[in-house]
Amino acid sequence: MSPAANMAVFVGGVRLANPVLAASGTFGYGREYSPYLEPGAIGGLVTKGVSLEPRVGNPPPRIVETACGMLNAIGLANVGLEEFLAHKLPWLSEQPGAVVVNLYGESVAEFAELARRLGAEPGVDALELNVSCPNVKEGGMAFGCHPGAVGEVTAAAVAEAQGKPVWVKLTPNVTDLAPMALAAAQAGAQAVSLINTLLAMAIDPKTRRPKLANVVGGLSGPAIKPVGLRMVWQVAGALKAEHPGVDVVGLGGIMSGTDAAEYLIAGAKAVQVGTASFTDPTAAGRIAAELAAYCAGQEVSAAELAGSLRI
Amino acid sequence: MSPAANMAVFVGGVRLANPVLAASGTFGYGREYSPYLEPGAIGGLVTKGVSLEPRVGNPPPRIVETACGMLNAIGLANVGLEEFLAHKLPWLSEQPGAVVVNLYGESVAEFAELARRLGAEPGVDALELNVSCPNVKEGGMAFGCHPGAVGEVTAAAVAEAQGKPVWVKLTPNVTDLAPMALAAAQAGAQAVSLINTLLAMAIDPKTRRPKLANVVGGLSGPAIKPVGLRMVWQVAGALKAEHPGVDVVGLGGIMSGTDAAEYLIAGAKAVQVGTASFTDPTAAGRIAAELAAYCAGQEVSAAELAGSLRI
Amino acid sequence: MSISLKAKVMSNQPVGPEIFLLTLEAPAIADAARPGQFVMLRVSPGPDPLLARPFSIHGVEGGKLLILYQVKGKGTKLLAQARPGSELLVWGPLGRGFDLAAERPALVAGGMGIAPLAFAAERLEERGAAFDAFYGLASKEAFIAWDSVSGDGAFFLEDWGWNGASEDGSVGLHGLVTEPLRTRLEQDGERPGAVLACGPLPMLKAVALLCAEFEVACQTSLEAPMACGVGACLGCAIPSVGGGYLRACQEGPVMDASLVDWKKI
Amino acid sequence: MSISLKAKVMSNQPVGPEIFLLTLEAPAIADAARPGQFVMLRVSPGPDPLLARPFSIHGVEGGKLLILYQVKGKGTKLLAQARPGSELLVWGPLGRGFDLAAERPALVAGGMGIAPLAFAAERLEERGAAFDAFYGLASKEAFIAWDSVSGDGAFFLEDWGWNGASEDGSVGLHGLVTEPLRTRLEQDGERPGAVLACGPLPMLKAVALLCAEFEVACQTSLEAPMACGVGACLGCAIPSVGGGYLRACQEGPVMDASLVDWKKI
Ligand SMILES: Cc1cc2nc3c(=O)[nH]c(=O)nc-3n(C[C@H](O)[C@H](O)[C@H](O)COP(=O)(O)OP(=O)(O)OC[C@H]3O[C@@H](n4cnc5c(N)ncnc54)[C@H](O)[C@@H]3O)c2cc1C
Ligand SMILES: Cc1cc2nc3c(=O)[nH]c(=O)nc-3n(C[C@H](O)[C@H](O)[C@H](O)COP(=O)(O)OP(=O)(O)OC[C@H]3O[C@@H](n4cnc5c(N)ncnc54)[C@H](O)[C@@H]3O)c2cc1C
Ligand SMILES: Cc1cc2nc3c(=O)[nH]c(=O)nc-3n(C[C@H](O)[C@H](O)[C@H](O)COP(=O)(O)O)c2cc1C
Ligand SMILES: Cc1cc2nc3c(=O)[nH]c(=O)nc-3n(C[C@H](O)[C@H](O)[C@H](O)COP(=O)(O)O)c2cc1C
Ligand code: FES
Ligand code: FES
Repeated sequence: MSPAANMAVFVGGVRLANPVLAASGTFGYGREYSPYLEPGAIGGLVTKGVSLEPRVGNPPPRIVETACGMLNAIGLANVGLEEFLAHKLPWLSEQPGAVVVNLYGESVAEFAELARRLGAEPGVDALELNVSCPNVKEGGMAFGCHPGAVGEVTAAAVAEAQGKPVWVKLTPNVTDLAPMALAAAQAGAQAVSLINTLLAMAIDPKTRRPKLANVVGGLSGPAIKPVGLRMVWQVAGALKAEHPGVDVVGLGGIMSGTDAAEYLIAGAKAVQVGTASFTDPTAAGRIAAELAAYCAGQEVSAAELAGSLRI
Repeated sequence: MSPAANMAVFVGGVRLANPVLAASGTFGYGREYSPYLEPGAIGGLVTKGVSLEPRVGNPPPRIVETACGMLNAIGLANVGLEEFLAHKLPWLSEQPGAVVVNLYGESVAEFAELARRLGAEPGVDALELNVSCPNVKEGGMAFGCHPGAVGEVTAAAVAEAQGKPVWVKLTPNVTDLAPMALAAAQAGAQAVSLINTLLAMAIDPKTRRPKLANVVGGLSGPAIKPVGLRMVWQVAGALKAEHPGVDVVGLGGIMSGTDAAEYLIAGAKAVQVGTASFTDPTAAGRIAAELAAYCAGQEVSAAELAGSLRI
Repeated sequence: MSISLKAKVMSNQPVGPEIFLLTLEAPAIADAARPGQFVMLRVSPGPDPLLARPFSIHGVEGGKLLILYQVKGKGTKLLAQARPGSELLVWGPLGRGFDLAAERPALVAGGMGIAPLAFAAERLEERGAAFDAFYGLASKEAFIAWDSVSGDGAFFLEDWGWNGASEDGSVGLHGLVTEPLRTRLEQDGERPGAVLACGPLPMLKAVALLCAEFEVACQTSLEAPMACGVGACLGCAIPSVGGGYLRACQEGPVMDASLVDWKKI
Repeated sequence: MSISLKAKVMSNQPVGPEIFLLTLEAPAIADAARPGQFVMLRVSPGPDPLLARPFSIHGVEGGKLLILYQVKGKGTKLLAQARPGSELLVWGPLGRGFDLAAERPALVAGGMGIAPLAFAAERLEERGAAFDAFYGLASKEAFIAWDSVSGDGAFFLEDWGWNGASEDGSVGLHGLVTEPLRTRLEQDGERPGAVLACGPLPMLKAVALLCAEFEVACQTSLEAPMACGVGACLGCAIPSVGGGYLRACQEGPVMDASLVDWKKI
């Protein structure tokens, strides 16, 4: 057996014991999965998107399975900021591993307010701005499709975050992601996370109705991995040229340690595991272990693996 | 058993015995699949993209399998216009079913020239402009990402096509497809075909190299069906409002008759079967038969099924 | 405490038309299981079908977990092919089960709703608690286990006294299962302390209405499409009376009928 | 004429380390098959893995089609689980096979390259044609069929005279299969009319070089990732000497070595 690889990474202003995070919206507030993971198995987690007020979300059906994937239209249901601070963050803060809070506002002011409140919390390691949710009418993806809007939201959050690192979660539903990433970087983001889900749809041929009450939803899972990899590669290249200090956090369809390795090779500094957790509640921990084994076999550290694609 | 449904459709200026076409690039010039389909089993076919000069295409590897999908980076290899006219079209013209010629130029002038030459051929029922190929440097997708360029190419082809219907094949790799479809319609296209492949990538974790020589390629197959359905639904809605005479031809991941039905329900007037033919050379014919059985069971004609989504 | 493990298939037998009984070696889950709880089961290790399927715990035998399932779509079709000796990923026990503390509860099962309620009956039986049990089916043919049932439909799965009702009268009473339940509720003096129900949505609605009418507490086991099963994805939303939603996998699957907004479901 | 059908699996037996012999009932394909041609085989009906896999035709027996395959990745792993009685979608015969008309050809197989060449040997044998046969392996362990082979490696799969060579010397000559081939080519007067080769790319390159040196016609069977197998997708590009590409499934898989740009492959 090869000697253990150094898996620690410094990404988007945060030190992680290993580059595997659980993705927003797929890991609850962490506690839901605590029976299934050894403490410290993963580098950290990104919370379900938190908004100022609680949100009940979309009517059901909210999820549907597709070929090698699933659609969701949860509608950013969440407990709201106060409940998050009172009952979710305290437990999270006691866990090993980084806590990245995904947050969602309907306006620049709401993003700024969330950043101000969450930036003040010692238990929070970084903020991830969700400017890319395809399942809500206001805000969400609208912000993520224009470099100007991405820059504005990011700048407002960075200004209020009291030095806490700000990451920006980008939508893949655009012609060219690089300008969004560059706008976020320009405005002070320390990392961009990509990809969020692909806007998609499913129809029941028996009833001729949409399978989701929201009609459209977001596609995630192994089906989208090739798209995520391509975008990470493109964005990592663009950032390297213009903002070399700004990192890419890669996600989309990661199911195994080699999937995670591919994202790192493409240029991500860390990865997030989303839908995989639904298919196996131990997935995030297993993937971190598999990635460590892969790195040991390749005799590289996680940091060396990042961006090591040979063309 | 329910009585047979009327499967004939009039789509994009072409009468089809049934709404199932074979998709460009996945059915060669038709003859490759003739051992596997009864004559007249499908409504017609769309040829591999034809360019003025022959093209050898990209170096191998050109294809790679992904979760419920595949990537291709063929690079629009084709025999070129002269060879097509001399040796491919004559056989095709003798077959039952419509012949739609997919064509690809590196400039507006090339598209126009191709439209002029092919428009003059009695054996050609319609032209499909490929403004969406992700695997070539010049032209291709570049044209498909800007409504102005889509309109310009379309107008030039329509002007030269001598009344032959012009369809425009759109790329899904854009923030919003509706403006492209509207631009095509405005410029005289009689149908838009969507979707082409999603720009994507695969990496070999063992070698840390891209799996495709071209680095990036196009994702097709069941993995992308939810994205295709969403786009067809959105574009059909936009066209209905502004250009009700212009049709949508839907494709992306159709593997079965019910998949085809879902595209029709979403708003397509006809469908194309692509990657499915690789997984079963009889797929296009089988899908047409399954769709007919579905329509009979639902007691609707194919034309009535189109756009019948109930929300 | 819920756990996740690769469970060995001990047996996977047809017990009715498109109905199978699956026995898994999963001691840690079996030991913790309570009636009404469920497990998430991956029917195949590959990426398609992607998601695990939720199944009620039908019973436990030693360290073995019993699952009674009906073939519905591609997941259960694949599951029906699982061979003894193979392994399936399973996690649980999950969710809130039935509260078995009520005085002389009435168990009302419709179709596959028998799966968790047979387990509830077993536990009640074990502790010597009195209860009534009602089991509604479309037809005798719908459940092969009825073949071993006495003429009046009094026996099922061991010896608990299930009162049967079938829509075509082929077994037990002729009619819906809510009819013997109504008769039972109308009996004076000895109202059930609670009604525990699992079955198709129309049946659950009817049972909830009936219980409201007779002011009897009603626990309903609800289904929703699920992705995670552990409360994280928020996919399994059940409309609640206060507005908003409850998670079938966390606040349920067994929910007090008075919490559910039956009109929106 | 190629056809597509659902073929019943007659047997699917291990015959070596991770090597299986699959027998399919596919009379229409078997009747038309020529050595060097291949079939496309779907290893599972679902969408993942999506694409069919190409396999050389290893032989035909009555209406049965023999395929000799090695487990490589997920497709062949699944294939190894196919049970007799199940059905697999298969189409063929496809592509250009070997030209067996040459005077006393030399057959050169490396590893799994034996699959089509054993079929070629059978056909040559049937028509009473003289030929030489060379079979290179990494080691005796690489192919269990060698267990039934005489000490000098002279027998393989029935009674054709294969001259073996192994990289570790555990069977036949010690060395690469190109060494006995060179010896054969150096023999004066009785040059092979053609060399027919199938095996790993480095072997094919060496064989092509050797044939060029001795000015002997060389037919090589090439591999490329394939999607359609019928000439439509243009995925299986093999660089050709004139620039441009040949389709492995259509202009190949057996190609005259002089047409292939070996430097670009
Ligand atoms: C808490 C809970 C406990 C359950 N317990 C059992 C049990 O003990 N025995 C049993 O046979 N079944 C049970 N089910 C239902 C079971 O999960 C579904 O039948 C199964 O997921 C169908 O999978 P499939 O792949 O075969 O069908 P799919 O191909 O996924 O779908 C086939 C059909 O079933 C419907 N369906 C799919 N999933 C669900 C679901 N979760 N709820 C309702 N309808 C669904 C689909 O809409 C579709 O019409 C339970 C469901 C839940 C939520
Ligand atoms: C014309 C032709 C005839 C063939 N005949 C035989 C045969 O008789 N017996 C046999 O065992 N194999 C044969 N092969 C190779 C066989 O097709 C592959 O081994 C098989 O497709 C691997 O599938 P998999 O899903 O197990 O592997 P995958 O998971 O798809 O891949 C596993 C590994 O095999 C490599 N690989 C995959 N497909 C091919 C391919 N087409 N060519 C080369 N490498 C590949 C991949 O790059 C990867 O490294 C033939 C290939 C061709 C093109
Ligand atoms: C059920 C569900 C809920 C999600 N909720 C959020 C969210 O609140 N905020 C966010 O930024 N992304 C959210 N996502 C997107 C995921 O974090 C991730 O970007 C996406 O699913 C792709 O990764 P995957 O293929 O690994 O799942 C959600 C995804 C799913 C499936
Ligand atoms: C190998 C291959 C080659 C293709 N070549 C072309 C082409 O020349 N012109 C074109 O418009 N589309 C081409 N396409 C795109 C398909 O026509 C289709 O739009 C896409 O594959 C999505 O449909 P599917 O999922 O059914 O395959 C090609 C697709 C594949 C897989
Ligand atoms: S199934 Fe995920 S929250 Fe209930
Ligand atoms: S495999 Fe499709 S052209 Fe050869």
